[in-house]
Amino acid sequence: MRRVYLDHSATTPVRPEVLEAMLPYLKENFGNASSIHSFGQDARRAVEEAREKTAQAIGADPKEIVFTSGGTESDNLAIRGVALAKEKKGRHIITSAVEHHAVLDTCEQLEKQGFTVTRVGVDADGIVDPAEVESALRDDTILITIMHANNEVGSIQPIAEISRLAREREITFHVDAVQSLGKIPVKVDELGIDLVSLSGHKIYGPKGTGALYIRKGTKFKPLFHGGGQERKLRPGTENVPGIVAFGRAVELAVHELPEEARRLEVLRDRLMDGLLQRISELKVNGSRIKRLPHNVNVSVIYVEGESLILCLDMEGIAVSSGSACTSGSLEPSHVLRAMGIAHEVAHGSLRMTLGRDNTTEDVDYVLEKVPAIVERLRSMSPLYGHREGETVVVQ
Amino acid sequence: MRRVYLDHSATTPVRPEVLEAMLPYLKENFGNASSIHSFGQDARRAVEEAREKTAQAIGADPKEIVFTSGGTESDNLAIRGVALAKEKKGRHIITSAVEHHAVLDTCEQLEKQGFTVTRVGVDADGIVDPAEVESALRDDTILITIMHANNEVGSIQPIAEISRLAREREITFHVDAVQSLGKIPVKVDELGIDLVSLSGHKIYGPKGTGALYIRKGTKFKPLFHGGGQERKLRPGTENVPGIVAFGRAVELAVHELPEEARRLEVLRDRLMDGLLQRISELKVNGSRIKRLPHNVNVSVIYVEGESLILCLDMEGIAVSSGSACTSGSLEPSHVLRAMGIAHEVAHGSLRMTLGRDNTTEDVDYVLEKVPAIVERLRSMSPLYGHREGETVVVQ
Amino acid sequence: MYSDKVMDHFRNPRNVGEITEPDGVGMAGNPVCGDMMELFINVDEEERIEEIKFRTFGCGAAIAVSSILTEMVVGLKIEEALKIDNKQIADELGGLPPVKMHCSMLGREALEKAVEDYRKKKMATAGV
Amino acid sequence: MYSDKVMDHFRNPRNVGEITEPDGVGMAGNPVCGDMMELFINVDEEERIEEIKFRTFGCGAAIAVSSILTEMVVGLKIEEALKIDNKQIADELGGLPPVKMHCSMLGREALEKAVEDYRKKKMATAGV
Ligand SMILES: Cc1ncc(COP(=O)(O)O)c(C=O)c1O
Ligand SMILES: Cc1ncc(COP(=O)(O)O)c(C=O)c1O
Repeated sequence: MRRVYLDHSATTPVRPEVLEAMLPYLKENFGNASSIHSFGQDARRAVEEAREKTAQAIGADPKEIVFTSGGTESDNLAIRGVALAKEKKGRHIITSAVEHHAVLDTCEQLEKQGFTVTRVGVDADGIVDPAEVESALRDDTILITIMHANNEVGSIQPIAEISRLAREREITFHVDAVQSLGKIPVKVDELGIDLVSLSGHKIYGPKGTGALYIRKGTKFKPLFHGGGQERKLRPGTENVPGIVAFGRAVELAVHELPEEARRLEVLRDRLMDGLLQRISELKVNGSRIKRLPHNVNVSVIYVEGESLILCLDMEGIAVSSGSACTSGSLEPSHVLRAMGIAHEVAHGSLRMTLGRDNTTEDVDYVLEKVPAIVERLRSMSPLYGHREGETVVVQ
Repeated sequence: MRRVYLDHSATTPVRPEVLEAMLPYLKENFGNASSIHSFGQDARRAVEEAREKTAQAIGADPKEIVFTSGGTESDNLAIRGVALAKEKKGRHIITSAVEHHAVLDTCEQLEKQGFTVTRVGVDADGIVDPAEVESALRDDTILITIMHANNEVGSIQPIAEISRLAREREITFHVDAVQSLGKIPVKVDELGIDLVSLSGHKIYGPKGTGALYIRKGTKFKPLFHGGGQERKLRPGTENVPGIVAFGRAVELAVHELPEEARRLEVLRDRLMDGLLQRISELKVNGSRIKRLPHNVNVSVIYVEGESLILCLDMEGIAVSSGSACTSGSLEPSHVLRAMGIAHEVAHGSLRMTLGRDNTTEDVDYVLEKVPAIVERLRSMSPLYGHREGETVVVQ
Repeated sequence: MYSDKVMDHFRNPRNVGEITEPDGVGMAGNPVCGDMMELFINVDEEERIEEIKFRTFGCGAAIAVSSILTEMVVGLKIEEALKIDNKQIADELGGLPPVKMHCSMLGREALEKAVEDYRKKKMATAGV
Repeated sequence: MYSDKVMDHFRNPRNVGEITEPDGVGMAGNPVCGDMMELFINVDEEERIEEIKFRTFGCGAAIAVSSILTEMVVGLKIEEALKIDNKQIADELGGLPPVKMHCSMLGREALEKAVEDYRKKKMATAGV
């Protein structure tokens, strides 16, 4: 059976060049980067090279890069790190309603510790209005944390505009760029941001790797304590193979971005338009313009997302959904809800995120398979009109 | 040139079986363990299998295992997790003076937040006296955190005895078993402990992997917030290849322990005795009996550790030292100092930690090379008696 | 995630569809919550469930629960059928993930509603 | 960690040893702190450093600093030699890791002490 992986926003395989770069550090070059002997010094050099590559990819200085165990840690480290360092100045944080849970839940935790959090909403396309951020500003606002691009609907936020608001008031600005890295340019000075979360496994690097950019001069407190690694900002024996792999993955992703983004956009539009042509009562979620080049998100009315995923999986097609049933909760995706999408429509959402290995043939295979699956599930659905004039209106 | 790696307490290479186990999860089985499709379900199965292996190796239930990014995170997670969950009951913590910095610095951080920390001392062999722990107990003691075996001098602590004290008073007992795992048995019920920190890269698993055992019923708060992974105790996309590798590494380490420990002990004693025979004014650091099977730690009087490391490195021999100069601080190892070893002797300490790949030939090669190096450095040292009757006494 | 049995019933659900003039129809759940089931029954003189059909909007578990329920109750007397509880349904499926246990309730509830509907209709007929 | 130049001087330290009857001896650092240097100098009539030897207990940087210092000052007049500061020593070695900069002070201090000792001895001799 053909297998078509369309869940690159969930995770990606490690690409061969990255695997090749990391393997020696799992095997013969296995030293601890803090050791003085040559095994250690080889490891140290590799770590610092990866730091340079990472810095260069986002237009930063190597000293501003801290390696972490992934996007979740980077988000936690960034938000708690700034909040706890600046709490004497103020305890107000601004974020958005469509952040990843690593950001939302960290903010919620800070709320329990006495911080105040304002969550600005988004429009129907999932995009934050900078004016809303502006009106949320307070004298005691110390931190704004808004994602660069959304993981579910791929909407791209107006970071540079929000940054201007933060700059004028010396508010620290953190951006979760886990989904945007390698898809659209992430340059810290152009965006005007102070902290950036990055994750390896979304860009063909290994899981359990990531980084946090911290602009020089940013007030900051670490989350871990221990050996002095990462200039005490993130102690723990350096994951040398992971760091090397991460550095290589970032380098490749950013280097190939212009060409690959264009290629993905073509596939994305072929997929999205193809679905719209073939399936009635299909709703596109998110902006068609301010959108990541690899993200397709649609709601299949009258059908529930998890059963769609399972049916597609039987045909070798891997996708995801913002349906509540994929997470075991009763509430569907907070992102779709924040966009004002009705529960019953959100339950039928289908996210397809394209990647390096996907081809036009893959897209056409999906377009061939999806309609019959939708038809079958709809025929089983009590919501879909089986007797004339009886369609239950769910929108 | 022959290369003899004798720094296995710093880190180890990934062994072939472990690499083989993890590779598929970097390549074709790359799914996100939280995804519903078969890529995801394959990953989920692999993670749960690794959890079972880990649990079995330490006599725990799989539900009691949380995967982390390494020993440092496990220590931070354990200590902060318990302290913050139990702070209403009390704010007193007992630890020892010879813990790893991941424990010491986390305790210090808690001190800054209003906790009180008692650091019990050790005897000349580096061993904690349970009676001292007992007298440190207070009504508001909520946590005891003592390492199973020391990373520098290999001394093994009387965990089971300390556990009895903790049990009687319902005090949570955390044990850092990063160095003991795979070297001596680590069984949670036999030791009577509530939390155990483990790290992958000390047992031929990859860096950036580890686990925390949390006994069922232990009051606990997480360090990260985000997606619900690891039952919310440690969110973040699971490092599937890392977890698989960790599980396999633990399984192998514990399975091979009895035989390998015996083999290492023989090498260790050959190395230690051989050094004592060949080098005058050499001091063994740590107990010769309650000692990890792979640890040799000696002080070469009149010589500084870092230069010893560099000279040995030129002969292909990788070792470490508790000298201040290896860490860039002025104070030598807090462990050696806590054992009452004079600064000038601590500066000359040399740690050699044996591993799977070391052979009798390796030991003999080291025994052949070390004396001349020591002689050369001593001849350069102003502390060593060059003119008759002028030896500076440093002990 | 799901047992083989769940996947089998999800892949090949038994008794999908509707009965044109059923003795009873029951509806449980609602689209806002993400699952909804419609159950049709025909009952013979001895109050034995002769024929049963369902339509379900919902996740894999919801569909599998619907399917197995129809198999479990067909041929049973109504009273016996109503004795089947959520746990039995889940067990019959080889277990359900904890977060999906609520789906097993859906089937039970739809069956109760269908029986209720049947009794109401019968009373109405009897009344004629 | 260390530059090639540091490693070269560590591997092959120049002017190791002692001068049996030196014009001046200086000692800096102490074993408790982990580094200690003993410097011997012979000075000619023009106060030029004719011969210089050292013994050092310490890390790689301490030994390399000792070695390069002897090379830097040999042939210099005492006054010129004393003008060399820590930074110049570190630079001459192709840089030192930040945590090791203190080692470069060690050399300076030992040299000062040796010159002091030489002057004291000279005064004593002159006094005779
Ligand atoms: C926007 C965003 N932020 C953070 C994360 C968390 O990153 P990681 O999976 O590396 O923990 C993810 C992915 O899960 C994400 O999509
Ligand atoms: C006793 C002990 N605890 C904790 C750690 C930290 O573990 P990791 O290196 O995995 O962060 C180490 C090793 O560095 C150790 O030896």
